[in-house]
Amino acid sequence: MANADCIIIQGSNMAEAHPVGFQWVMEAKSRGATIIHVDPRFTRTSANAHKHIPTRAGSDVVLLGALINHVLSNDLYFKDYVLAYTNASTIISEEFLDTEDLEGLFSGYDPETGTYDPASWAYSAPGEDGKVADASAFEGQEGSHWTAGRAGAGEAFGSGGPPLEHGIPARDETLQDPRTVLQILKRHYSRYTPEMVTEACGISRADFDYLARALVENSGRERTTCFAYAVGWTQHVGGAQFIRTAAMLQLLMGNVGRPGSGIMALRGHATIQGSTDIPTLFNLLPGYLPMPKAGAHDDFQTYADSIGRKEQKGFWAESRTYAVNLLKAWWGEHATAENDFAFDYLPRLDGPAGTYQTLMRMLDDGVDGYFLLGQNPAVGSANGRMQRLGMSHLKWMVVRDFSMIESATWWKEGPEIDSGELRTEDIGTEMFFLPAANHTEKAGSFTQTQRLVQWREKAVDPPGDAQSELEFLYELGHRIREKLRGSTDPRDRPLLDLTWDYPVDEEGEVDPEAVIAEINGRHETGPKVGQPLSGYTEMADDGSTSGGCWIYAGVYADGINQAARKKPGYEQDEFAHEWGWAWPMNRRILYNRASADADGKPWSERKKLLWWDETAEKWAGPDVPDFPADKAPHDPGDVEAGGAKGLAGNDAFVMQSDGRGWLFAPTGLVDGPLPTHYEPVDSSIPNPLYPQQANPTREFIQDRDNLNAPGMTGDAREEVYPYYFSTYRVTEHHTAGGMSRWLPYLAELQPQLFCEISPELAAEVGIEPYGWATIISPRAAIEAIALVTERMTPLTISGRTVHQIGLPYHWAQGTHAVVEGDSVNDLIAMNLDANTQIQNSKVTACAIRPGRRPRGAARQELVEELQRRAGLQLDTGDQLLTAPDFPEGTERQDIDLQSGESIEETFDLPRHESGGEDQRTTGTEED
Amino acid sequence: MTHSEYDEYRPPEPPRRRRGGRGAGPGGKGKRRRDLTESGGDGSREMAMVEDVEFESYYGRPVVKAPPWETPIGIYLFVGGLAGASGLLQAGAALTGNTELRRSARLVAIAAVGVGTPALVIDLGRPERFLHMMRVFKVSSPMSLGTWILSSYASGAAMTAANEVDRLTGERLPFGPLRPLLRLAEGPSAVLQGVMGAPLAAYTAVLLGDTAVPTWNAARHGLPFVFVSSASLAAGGMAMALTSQKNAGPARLLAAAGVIGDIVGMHFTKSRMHPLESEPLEEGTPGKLLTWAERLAVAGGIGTLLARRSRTVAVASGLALAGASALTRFGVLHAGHESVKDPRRVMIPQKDRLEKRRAAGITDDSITTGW
Amino acid sequence: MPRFSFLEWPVVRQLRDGDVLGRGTSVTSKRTRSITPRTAEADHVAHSVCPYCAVGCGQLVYSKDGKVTQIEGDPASPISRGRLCPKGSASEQLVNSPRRITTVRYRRPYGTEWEDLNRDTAIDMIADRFLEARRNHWEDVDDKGHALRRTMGIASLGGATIDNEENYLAKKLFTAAGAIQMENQARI
Amino acid sequence: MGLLSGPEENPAADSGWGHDHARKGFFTDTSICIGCKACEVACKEWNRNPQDGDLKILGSSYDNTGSLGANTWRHVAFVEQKKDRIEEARESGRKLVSLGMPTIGPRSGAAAPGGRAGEDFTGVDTTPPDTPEFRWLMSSDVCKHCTHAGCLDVCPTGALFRTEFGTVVVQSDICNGCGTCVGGCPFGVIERRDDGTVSPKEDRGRVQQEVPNKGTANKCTLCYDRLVEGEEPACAKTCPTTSIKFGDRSDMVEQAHERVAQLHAQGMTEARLYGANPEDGVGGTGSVFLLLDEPEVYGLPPDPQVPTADLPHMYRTAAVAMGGMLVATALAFLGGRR
Repeated sequence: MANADCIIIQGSNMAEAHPVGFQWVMEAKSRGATIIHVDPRFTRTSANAHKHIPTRAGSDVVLLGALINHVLSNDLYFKDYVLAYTNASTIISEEFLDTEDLEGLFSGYDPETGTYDPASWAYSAPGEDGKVADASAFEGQEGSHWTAGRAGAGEAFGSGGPPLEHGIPARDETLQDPRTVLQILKRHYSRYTPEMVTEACGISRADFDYLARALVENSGRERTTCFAYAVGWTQHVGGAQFIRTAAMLQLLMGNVGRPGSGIMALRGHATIQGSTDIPTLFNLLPGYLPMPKAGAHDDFQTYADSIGRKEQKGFWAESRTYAVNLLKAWWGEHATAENDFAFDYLPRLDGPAGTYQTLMRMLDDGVDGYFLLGQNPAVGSANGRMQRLGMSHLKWMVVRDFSMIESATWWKEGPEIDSGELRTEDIGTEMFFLPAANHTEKAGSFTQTQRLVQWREKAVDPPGDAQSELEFLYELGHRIREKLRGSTDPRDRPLLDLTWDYPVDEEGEVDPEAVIAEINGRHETGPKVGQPLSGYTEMADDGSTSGGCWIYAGVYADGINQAARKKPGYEQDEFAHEWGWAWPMNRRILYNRASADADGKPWSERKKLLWWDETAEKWAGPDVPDFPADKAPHDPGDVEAGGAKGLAGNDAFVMQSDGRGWLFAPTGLVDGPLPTHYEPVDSSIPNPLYPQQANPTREFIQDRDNLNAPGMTGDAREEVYPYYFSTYRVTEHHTAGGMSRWLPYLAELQPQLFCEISPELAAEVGIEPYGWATIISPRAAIEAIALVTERMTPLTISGRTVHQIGLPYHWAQGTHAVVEGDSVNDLIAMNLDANTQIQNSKVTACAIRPGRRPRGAARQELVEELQRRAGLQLDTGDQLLTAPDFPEGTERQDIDLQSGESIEETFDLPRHESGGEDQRTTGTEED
Repeated sequence: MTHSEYDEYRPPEPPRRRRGGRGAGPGGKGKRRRDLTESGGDGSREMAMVEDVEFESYYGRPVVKAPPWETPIGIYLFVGGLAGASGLLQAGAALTGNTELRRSARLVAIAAVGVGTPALVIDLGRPERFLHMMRVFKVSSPMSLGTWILSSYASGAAMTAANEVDRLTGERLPFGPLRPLLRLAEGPSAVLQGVMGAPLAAYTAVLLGDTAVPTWNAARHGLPFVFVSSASLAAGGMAMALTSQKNAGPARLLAAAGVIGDIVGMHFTKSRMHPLESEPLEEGTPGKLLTWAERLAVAGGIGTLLARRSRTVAVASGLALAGASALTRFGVLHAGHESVKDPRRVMIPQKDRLEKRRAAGITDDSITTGW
Repeated sequence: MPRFSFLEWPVVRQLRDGDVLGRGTSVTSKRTRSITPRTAEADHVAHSVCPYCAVGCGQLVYSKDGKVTQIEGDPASPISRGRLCPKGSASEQLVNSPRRITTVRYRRPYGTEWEDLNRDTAIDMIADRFLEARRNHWEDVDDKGHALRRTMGIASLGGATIDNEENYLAKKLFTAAGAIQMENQARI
Repeated sequence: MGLLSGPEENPAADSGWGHDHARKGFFTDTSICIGCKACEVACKEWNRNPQDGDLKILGSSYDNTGSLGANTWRHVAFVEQKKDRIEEARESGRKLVSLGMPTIGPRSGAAAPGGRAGEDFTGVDTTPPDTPEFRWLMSSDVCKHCTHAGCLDVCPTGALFRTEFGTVVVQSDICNGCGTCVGGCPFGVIERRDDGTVSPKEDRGRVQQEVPNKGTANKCTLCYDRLVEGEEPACAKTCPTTSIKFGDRSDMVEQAHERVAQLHAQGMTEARLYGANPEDGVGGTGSVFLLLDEPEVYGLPPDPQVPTADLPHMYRTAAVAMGGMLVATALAFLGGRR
């Protein structure tokens, strides 16, 4: 980042959330880079930027789309780069219809299920004018149960998206064909004008021009611009598309794969990257292999082909190999070619099983036991009240943490005990609190946000009963296997056949190096038997090698823990390849082939990174090439061979099946191939761009305790929830507070929950500076100290004043931490992004009033009083389709938006029905 | 909370002398009054209740801190002065052969030292370390000098008082063979006590003046006069009260001189101060204390003129004078504490003097520089 | 109390040292003269990584007699160059906090208080309950007859704060047991 | 001879250390402070200082520790300002520049101030930037480690001393808590540590942190116990953006002059230095600051004078007063005999 000439920070408060990472921004600034912060609030990041541009939360696609429109319509994009490395020239099927044609929807929408069939978004095949490139590419998805189930589709297909049959679709290098991606883009974003930005985001023309000028002037051969985002983009319905818009813009400007370029995702937990690479996520297996789906992936080959076919371009072609190695690592000698490497041992999904679906199942008494491994959902998850109520339905719960977090004490001192909704004596949940070892008390690796795996040495032994997860999980697995020993039940085979013999030291602690060695993989047979793999290219698909996570292959190359390398940074170049190990293959900049032009020459001397060395016939440069090292720039690629061999010399985006950066995503996203602006779910502002108000594929969990504000469907005369709040974190605390509210040195720095409001809003509702304010959403009411500050700016959106409220979410009610406060996430509804299953916590409608909230039962009564006034129904805000002239959805046109008609049947999600209310011991009383 | 109790006594804020043109601080600074009595731990970090300020400060918070000197130090300031002037009185009496006055002065002195020294120790954060005061002899530290002054004075006072008490009790104290030595030391001890008397009375003024506490620091030009006068009137008053009219003449005169010096000195002191610095001496609790100190001093002073005739009047005016001295000390002490609470009292006089120097062409001595 | 030595009396040293004003060398105490940093007294220094956010700043963990005495930034880290944010700087408190719980706590169903429990027993009880929950909510096939081979009776949340190796074992064990409901902060 | 005021090149030399040691100091560049407060925490961690205050929002933007004190030795100030105030700051800074450099120049010989202004700034856009609508100043304050330290000079026990690094440090094993130093400091830095400032919620059975050095005066030691082994102070080491720099004081002052010249060249005339002038009321500070507004905005005194500077004069006044007292006594006896 220090190499960037312009850094646009949007959807992130980097200086506050990642102060040490921000040093690189400050360094770039001191080297002359322009820093721009686009955010609803003026934060510590804004304070150090050249310019802060206040915007409306949730309107990011309008702004970024307008920038795309600006660079396209004024020919300001990096044409050589775009032609060489993106799919701009690719021709799309003539069956494709854009939002321009369909009032804000794309072709393929099924109003019954609220989902898209992406078949019409496909590439055109060469010669076959206007026909879908290869219909069979979508076999196994089209119309399948799985597609309808819409589970975490974005990540279900790994990082390359689902496969395309061939890497060479029809193209028009002149970019003139109206069906080329570039022309589609031009049309799609033609409505995204600077005027529209003013209208929808509240950003003035002057500010937009400043931003556009900074971006354009700092892109191209000589200069690069970098984007940084964080949960300010992901935690939206449609959040994945926010990021894609920025990615597309960066591709158009040639800012991917080059020094000081790219989109920097700033993540909030020590190894949140690692925990997706080696996922504790329902829909993924290690290395972004999807969990198999019932019906769709009943045999191994179908499963492997659905990820990447042998014949396709790029590294996903070897997906079967990666899966074989994983299965070998897990089931060792029991995984053989004959039994498809024990593929059948894997459980199958039939729909999303994320934390919010699990919660609804808990409330239905469908879950017995719950493990919390260093997470505090009673505070950190949306709709905290439902989270705690869900816990009261469990038979048992295991909390592993350092201190008595609120998810461990909810049965004794949670807000529901206060309000009388729950009584400790009536709660049957058996609680185990197991003290955890912390980061100094165990060795192991974290993967940080730039994919760098870093090993930690152990400093001391854990105190008392505290132990590492490694030791606990190993011990648990060991005992479970002991208890099942001799079982003949086939369902117990996967447990009994599991490789679970890790070396243990005299204190019962598992050697973590043995685990990372298994993740790295080794030769199982052959002359190198027992030797660690040096990289994933060494993996075989015949069972002669094993490896727990293919992208991590090489981390234990030569039997050396590469992640533990600690050669000081000041003794190395800026890539510091000998500090830790980055996946894949210790590469520090992904897609770095794009740092050179089509001929393999650097775009400029200033931004040199990788180049083709004619004499050595190799790619040279300070970073490890993210490309076959000896493939010449003009190599056409062996299309028939597929895989890495299939890549052409300029297919810089080696994970994509056409080798190109995707401006248009023919597959992989469930809510459209091009990012489109939709209003937040409970926004009462009409979508200024399309009749379609909100994202038509969003997921909503319908429950009496998860009501939505009416948004556009409400009574315009009395807006009960007229303001919008965003949640966020501050430097002084960490997430739900489990690692910060207990520490006096951090607690004293931000001792109380506060809300940030503009002086205008304070005057409007009568809140005193540093006095108390009560914030009420359709789910909960909380109190906070009001920081009345000019840092919050009221915006004029579509002719009306929009007030935004800032709420950090680190506090919770309890008596064990040093400081306490109400839990902000109690306010938030579970509305999920269909691509990622991440909830929206950045825009929520609310009311605010001066003074403290009521105590005891009166607290919930206040919430319900506002619900009544707003006339909330179970399905309020649940209306997916609002485009009146959507041709395929005519049968839904005449739905009365106020009627509250349930469209529950359009979902096949496991959901908590309203009728289940009275079965719960703890349900909210209906009046 | 300490500061709300001060607040109760605080009179409505008078109109401020404002620096024109200074815009009010934006976003929660300066002008706004905040009721944050809950916050703040110890006295010095509390939120000052600064109303209607039109100058820049950091949320109206104090800029300098006052030493944590509470009631025991107030007592010490009083009895230290009393002892100091009594030291001179006993020396004079000894020289002039005024045995009764000598005895009264010595007994007052030893009583004062007996009260003052423990008061000093009690006020330490770590009283068990009071001997650390004797580790060094620092001329730059009035407290260090004062320690040495007090200890020399106290040793002299102890010897002279021991002799007096011994004589008073008819040599019944168990001194045994040491008695001749005691008598032998009486003369030099009286001289020591006399020599240390004036420094003991005066050093506390330097001690207060040598701080960054605005009111004390600004009072440094006159405070020594106030303190020696206050000491004189107190010692004179006490001696006058304890001595028969015929022998109390010098005490009465000293007291009367003290009263004049005290009143003149205080007015002189204030005249050299910035109005914002002298305000605490006139307003609020310290202002009240000082007003009453002056009234008592005047009453006591008039009393001394009549005290030759009546022992009752002598005793009453003696007590009034002692009371005046005590009130003066507490008044000055608290005025200092009061003056640090409001950052204006630090900032504005400093800005004024900086401006004045700049206007006079001295531009090279500012802590803030543009280069 | 150290015995009083006249020559070491600072008043005398003021004259001996030429530090007449008693400002420097003459007034130092024995403790001051022998002061050393805590980090120099550590018997072990571990190279570690900050446990808070995903920037991955390097930390040096100093310990003495099996207790962490200081945690500082690791200047060798090319990521952080020795710097830490307030949370990273406070991580010694995370280790040594008196509020940290270091024994197993157990609350029986309908109980009103925490109780003590032996760790071994606790893990055994959890293993029993794991198997029971797995059985209770086992699903062999879906309604169309496709194999599911899974249990919905057990869920797990968390992973972004624990090690890669630990995530790996968790995913491995849960998947083998058929427990699919795993999530972590990546989606929160 | 130890001076009580005026320029002084090496205060350590005056304190028996000789001339072998370079004076150490901080340069806190508030123009790159991100207000993360890592310095506050790192300082407390290293020094084991107790938590401060009573865990309530203080009503000063994001600042909830309030000020420097016995327990908080680094304190980050937060100031929110609107356009009119920014323009005033820019104007007052411009005036400062126009006041010009002292005719004599600093006698310390540390840095040739302004000499850096002649540096090559070609390629740097020197047009004054538009005044932003709003700004949020952050600044980490610390003990100034004055050339003429009031706290040190008034200390009666020798607990406060000048180190070989020219810094001012309290020896907590010596201090008896007399509190004189508290009043001696013109910046309100040093403070006596009470018991009352810690953990107000103990009534709820919370675990108390142990409070070291109760009842003694406390302030920044510039990590004397780290400096002796060549380590840098905890705050400077942790500072993510190098807003806090540590080094030889002469280098710090030089960097400060360079930086302010650089900012002026960018049109940011609001930038100014605090404590870099050896002619000021404390003889220059060991901790030099670059500020973006007048010092009082940050809670710093605009014209601090070390009280001991005037001590000789005060002694003279006291001598006159004592003389008067002697004369009065003598006259009283003369008159009283009549």
